[in-house]
Amino acid sequence: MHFDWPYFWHQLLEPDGAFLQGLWLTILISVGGQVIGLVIGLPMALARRSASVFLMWPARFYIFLMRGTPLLVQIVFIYTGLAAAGILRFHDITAGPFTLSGNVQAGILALGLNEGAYMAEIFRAGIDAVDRGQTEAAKSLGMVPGQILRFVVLPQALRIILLPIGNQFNIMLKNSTLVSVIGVSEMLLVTETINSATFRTFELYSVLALYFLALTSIWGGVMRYVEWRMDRGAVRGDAAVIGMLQGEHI
Amino acid sequence: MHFDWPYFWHQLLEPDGAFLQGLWLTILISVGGQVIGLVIGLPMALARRSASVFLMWPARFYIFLMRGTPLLVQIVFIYTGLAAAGILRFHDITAGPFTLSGNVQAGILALGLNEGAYMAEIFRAGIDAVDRGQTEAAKSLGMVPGQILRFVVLPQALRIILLPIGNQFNIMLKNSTLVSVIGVSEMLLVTETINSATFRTFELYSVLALYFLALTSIWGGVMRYVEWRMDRGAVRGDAAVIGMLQGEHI
Amino acid sequence: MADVLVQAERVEKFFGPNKILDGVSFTVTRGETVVLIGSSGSGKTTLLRCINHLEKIEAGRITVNGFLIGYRDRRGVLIEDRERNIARQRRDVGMVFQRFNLFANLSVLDNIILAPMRVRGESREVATGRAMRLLARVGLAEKARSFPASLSGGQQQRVAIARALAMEPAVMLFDEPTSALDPEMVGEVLAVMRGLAQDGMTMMIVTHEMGFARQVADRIIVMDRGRIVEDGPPERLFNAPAHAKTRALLAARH
Amino acid sequence: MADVLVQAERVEKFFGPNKILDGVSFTVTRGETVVLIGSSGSGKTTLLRCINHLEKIEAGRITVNGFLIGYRDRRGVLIEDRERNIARQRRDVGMVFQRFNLFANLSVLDNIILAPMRVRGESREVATGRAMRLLARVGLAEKARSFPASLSGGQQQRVAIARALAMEPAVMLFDEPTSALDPEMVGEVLAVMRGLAQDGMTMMIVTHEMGFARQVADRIIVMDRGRIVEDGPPERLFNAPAHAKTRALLAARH
Amino acid sequence: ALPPAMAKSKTIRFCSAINLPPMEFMSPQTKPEGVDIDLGDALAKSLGLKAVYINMPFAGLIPALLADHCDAIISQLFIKKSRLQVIDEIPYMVSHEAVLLKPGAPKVPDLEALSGKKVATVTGTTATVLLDKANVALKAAGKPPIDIVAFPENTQALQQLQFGQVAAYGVAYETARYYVHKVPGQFAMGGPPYFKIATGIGLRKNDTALNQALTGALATLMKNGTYAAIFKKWDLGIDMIKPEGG
Ligand SMILES: Nc1ncnc2c1ncn2[C@@H]1O[C@H](COP(=O)(O)OP(=O)(O)OP(=O)(O)O)[C@@H](O)[C@H]1O
Ligand SMILES: Nc1ncnc2c1ncn2[C@@H]1O[C@H](COP(=O)(O)OP(=O)(O)OP(=O)(O)O)[C@@H](O)[C@H]1O
Ligand SMILES: [Mg+2]
Ligand SMILES: [Mg+2]
Repeated sequence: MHFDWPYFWHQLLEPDGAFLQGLWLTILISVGGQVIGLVIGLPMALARRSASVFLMWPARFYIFLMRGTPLLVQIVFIYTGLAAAGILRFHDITAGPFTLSGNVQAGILALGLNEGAYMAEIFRAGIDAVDRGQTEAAKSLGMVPGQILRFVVLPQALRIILLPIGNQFNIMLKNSTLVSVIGVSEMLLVTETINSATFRTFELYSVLALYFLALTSIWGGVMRYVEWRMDRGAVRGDAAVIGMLQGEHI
Repeated sequence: MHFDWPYFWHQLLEPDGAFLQGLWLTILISVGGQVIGLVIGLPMALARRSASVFLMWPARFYIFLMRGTPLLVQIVFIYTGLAAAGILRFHDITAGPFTLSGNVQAGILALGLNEGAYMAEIFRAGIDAVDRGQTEAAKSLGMVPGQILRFVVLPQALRIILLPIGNQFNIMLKNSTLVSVIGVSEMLLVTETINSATFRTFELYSVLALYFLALTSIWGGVMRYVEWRMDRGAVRGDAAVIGMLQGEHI
Repeated sequence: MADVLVQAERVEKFFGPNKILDGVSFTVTRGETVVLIGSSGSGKTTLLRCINHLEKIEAGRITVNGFLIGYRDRRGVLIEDRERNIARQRRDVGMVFQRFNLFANLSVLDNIILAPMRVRGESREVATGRAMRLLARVGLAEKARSFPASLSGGQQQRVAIARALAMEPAVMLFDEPTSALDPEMVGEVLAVMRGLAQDGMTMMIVTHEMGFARQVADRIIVMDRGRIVEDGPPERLFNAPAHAKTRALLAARH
Repeated sequence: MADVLVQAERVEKFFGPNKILDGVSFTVTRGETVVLIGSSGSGKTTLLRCINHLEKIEAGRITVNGFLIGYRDRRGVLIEDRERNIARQRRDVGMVFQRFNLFANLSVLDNIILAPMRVRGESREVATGRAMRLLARVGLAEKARSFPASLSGGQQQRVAIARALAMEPAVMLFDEPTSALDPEMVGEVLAVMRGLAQDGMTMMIVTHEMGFARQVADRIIVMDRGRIVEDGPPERLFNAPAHAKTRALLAARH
Repeated sequence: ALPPAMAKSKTIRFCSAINLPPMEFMSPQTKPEGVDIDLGDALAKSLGLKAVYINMPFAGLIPALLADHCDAIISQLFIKKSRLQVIDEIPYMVSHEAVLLKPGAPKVPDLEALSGKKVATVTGTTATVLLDKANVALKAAGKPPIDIVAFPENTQALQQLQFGQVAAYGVAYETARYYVHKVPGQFAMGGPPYFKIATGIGLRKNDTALNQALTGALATLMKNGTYAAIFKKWDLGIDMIKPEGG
């Protein structure tokens, strides 16, 4: 085997601008998808838990659909299938100097819609895990369901689901490579492009793997720090931590 | 929007031979990957729990690597990267009338190696979840570690991890679409091929999604049945169920 | 009848096929302290929970302050009211739970001011002022900034009482408020409740503390298998119990 | 000395910085029944676990049947033995745990025959024959095909005793065999143990059942904070305890 | 007259599988380049537009065009009956097919000579169709079929040949020739180019305004020499076509 060490080090330590743009796009897509997932996940979880069949069944169906089909299929379906049927077309969005091209939008949307189903299940589990006594105490004080959710249940559920959400984001980082199939130049597609000119496949993919290891490890470190803060908070009833997680003061 | 219903029904109910071959390949690859994952997962879990650093650290590194990088990257790396470096090339294997082509081998191997890391963590959690008292009782009877594992700990761990493994297989079914990038004609690639001739994208991907929903739902049903049997077994100490799960009589 | 605060008429409650409350009727007058006793599973908790509609009832009616709880009367047929209306009715009924149920995500002070601010629309200043007075009353003024997890059981239960009082309810319901406490903390909670009784708060208390019951109760209601089997002043029940169940309960717990 | 079965010499055991066993020495002669008592945390469980090397020891030595347990003597230095050898040594020592620890995946019969078949290489017929005799002896012959989860605690513990006996150990260790049992099941397990004592089985028993201890013990060993503070026949300890700890223990538990 | 949306945005969006040198490929800086790119730029320029290129797998091109993700396809898209049923194509060159082999492998006079071999292609390309057709003939002759492995993109397919994981690669002649020269000693032509076919710019049917604009612009480029200059630059004179009627 011939391993081109100089080339490997060069790519690793002084990557092309294109590769760095790919890295940036990987992060953008992952964060975007995660945000959409979070935004969809909460109402979907509430709908899924709702007593109304008009909310519960659609939510259930959505979750079933997203979890029952491959993400890769969803990505192609959303970008090409929906457009082919004339349902949804993605056009570039330009805001000042910044352009979000159609396929990037579709990629983020597909990752987000998929993530939404997993988030819904996580939110649901988190809400269910909050002691029923908390809801009953709030009810007995005359609070209405929306208030109970906002001030009592969600802040506590959030604490419970913070780590599962963190793990999902780790998966999201890796799944973001799938949007390469619709031509989004994230790290994988950039690597493939460079490879098609240089054919240093082994070296290039090693570098790509290392960048992903770095991303997922950094995120893992963030998670461990949050976990550690939460453990301390749980023991000491740490106001700052709980405030941080709660995100909002009453 | 124009939806070609006759074409949709035709594809759904009387799919081409090529599509059925794709379905068959999807199942073959998923099962193959899962089997390799199981075969790798158990020793890896034992190595990860081992007191010997020569076993523990390599296992830990393997799990870190596989869980820290995208599956899509792993697939290309194994099929193309390893071949480019001259480390491993995949040639067709023929056994009688049956041929397993190189890229199918690579796909199964990549899915299996990836799955192995997840399986290792599941096995590890399962083994850790078996009450320590069981091991101590076995030790006090003079059993050696291998016997304790085989006759006492593993049968109980298996019960615990059966559902997590089932869920992993569901993920595996969906992940199998990723091997389309190395030219394995599973359902997704067959669909893309048909699409490139007929351009009925929406209809074709709808059919593909339905086939995957069917696969994952059938598997979900199997899981629920096993869960139900196990619940019954746990309550009644059902010899048949435990025997079934144990797989082997002492 | 002007001073009838809580009234239950032939209330029936089922869980599945099981009749848990079986034609329960009673009244509580303003300022009265009523203690509920009965063996485990007799329906005491369920009865309290029906009074602020944490449980639905299948027949009969419950009124607080003259208002029907949980239902609207549509030409003689009771239909369940909307969440928003039920929430309004609940403001009049304070409830203290066996397991405290303080909001784990909020400080002691925030626990107390949450409902006054959000439900009654009070300003933070007004709500905090009352909360601090109530905390002083239950002897926990210095714990305003603490979180529930850092308090003892007895302290938590006293905060829970203050939280309920902050809504200025017409009646307070207590469901075994001391039975989840270590013995050394029972006294501090009972002392707070004794103070409330002296101040003329209307209260319904489920408890196994017979000494306390005898001391503070204006009336004791005895339940057995979902029915009220005896209802009278403590002196009579302790000295001349009419029902075998009463005798058994007072003998065992005393 | 030919009939010394278990011998501990100046055994020391640490968990982290804490000395849990502090120079423990004793001997158990063949056929003797020795009861260990001591307050919670005094090291009784730890001592039993050291005897079949479920715990390492940091100093001293333990022999069973004359064989050093868990270690090999290399020119005066003890180094830990290989798993395989330790496993062989453990065959001589039967152990009964507080929480039974029956193999949850195996039927009662399979629980009993597993080790004889796999460790001693007996045929299924031979192992089953002995297992059925032992089950009859503990009064559970008809439960051979049941699974542990379907048995009461007392039944599980009797199966656990049969399982240990099936390896025909030289000595049986019991760590509070009845303290996880409902009171009505304690008797059936003690009866089995009493039978064993009468048949001349060598036993070391940690228990809080003082009546039983007095009845079956040839000797009682009293532990306090990792040390043996008294060691003698029950008559003397019950009637004239030399150590304050013994007095306290026997008074409290009796 | 340009379609109004295009006149407004001043850009024309081309869908392209930018992974088929020398027709279209990414520079290491991931800038598109190649014959089609030069031509696309020139066409856009003569229409007063800016060209942007949307990269995607070859099989996704026509679906993407139909989905209005782009205005036109410029990606060495052969003009074939099946395609003309769903899109229009403006011919601008001819292409040929080729079989790429490892050096030293026996030449292949026709596709049927690949009987029993494993051959890589790119999904949705004409090579796949031709190989399928050859398989029909082989079946009729009772010979073992060609084992076709379709990859989503060119590099994947090419590298499998390079590593010997396939025996041949069915690809456009232009691309084959590029690699034979670009990576000396790694690849060899299986024979002379076969299957000459007109190649066009793909357009949505009934997009007449754009069709006319591009047809006009192409004629201009042919007249003023730009067209010839581009093909000369990439050394593909054999692929040039004559202006209509000229
Ligand atoms: N959510 C429920 N679903 C079904 N049955 C219930 C439920 N809650 C209570 N019950 C049943 O209703 C009966 C009365 O219960 P309740 O809790 O009111 O008794 P209690 O008098 O408060 O007893 P305790 O002194 O044990 O608290 C019991 O038989 C109980 O099992
Ligand atoms: N695995 C362990 N790690 C650290 N400390 C331990 C461990 N096991 C026991 N200890 C400590 O060793 C001491 C002796 O424990 P041991 O269980 O032997 O006491 P015991 O006499 O059996 O008490 P009990 O009557 O409660 O069973 C205790 O202080 C205990 O906390
Ligand atoms: Mg109750
Ligand atoms: Mg102990």
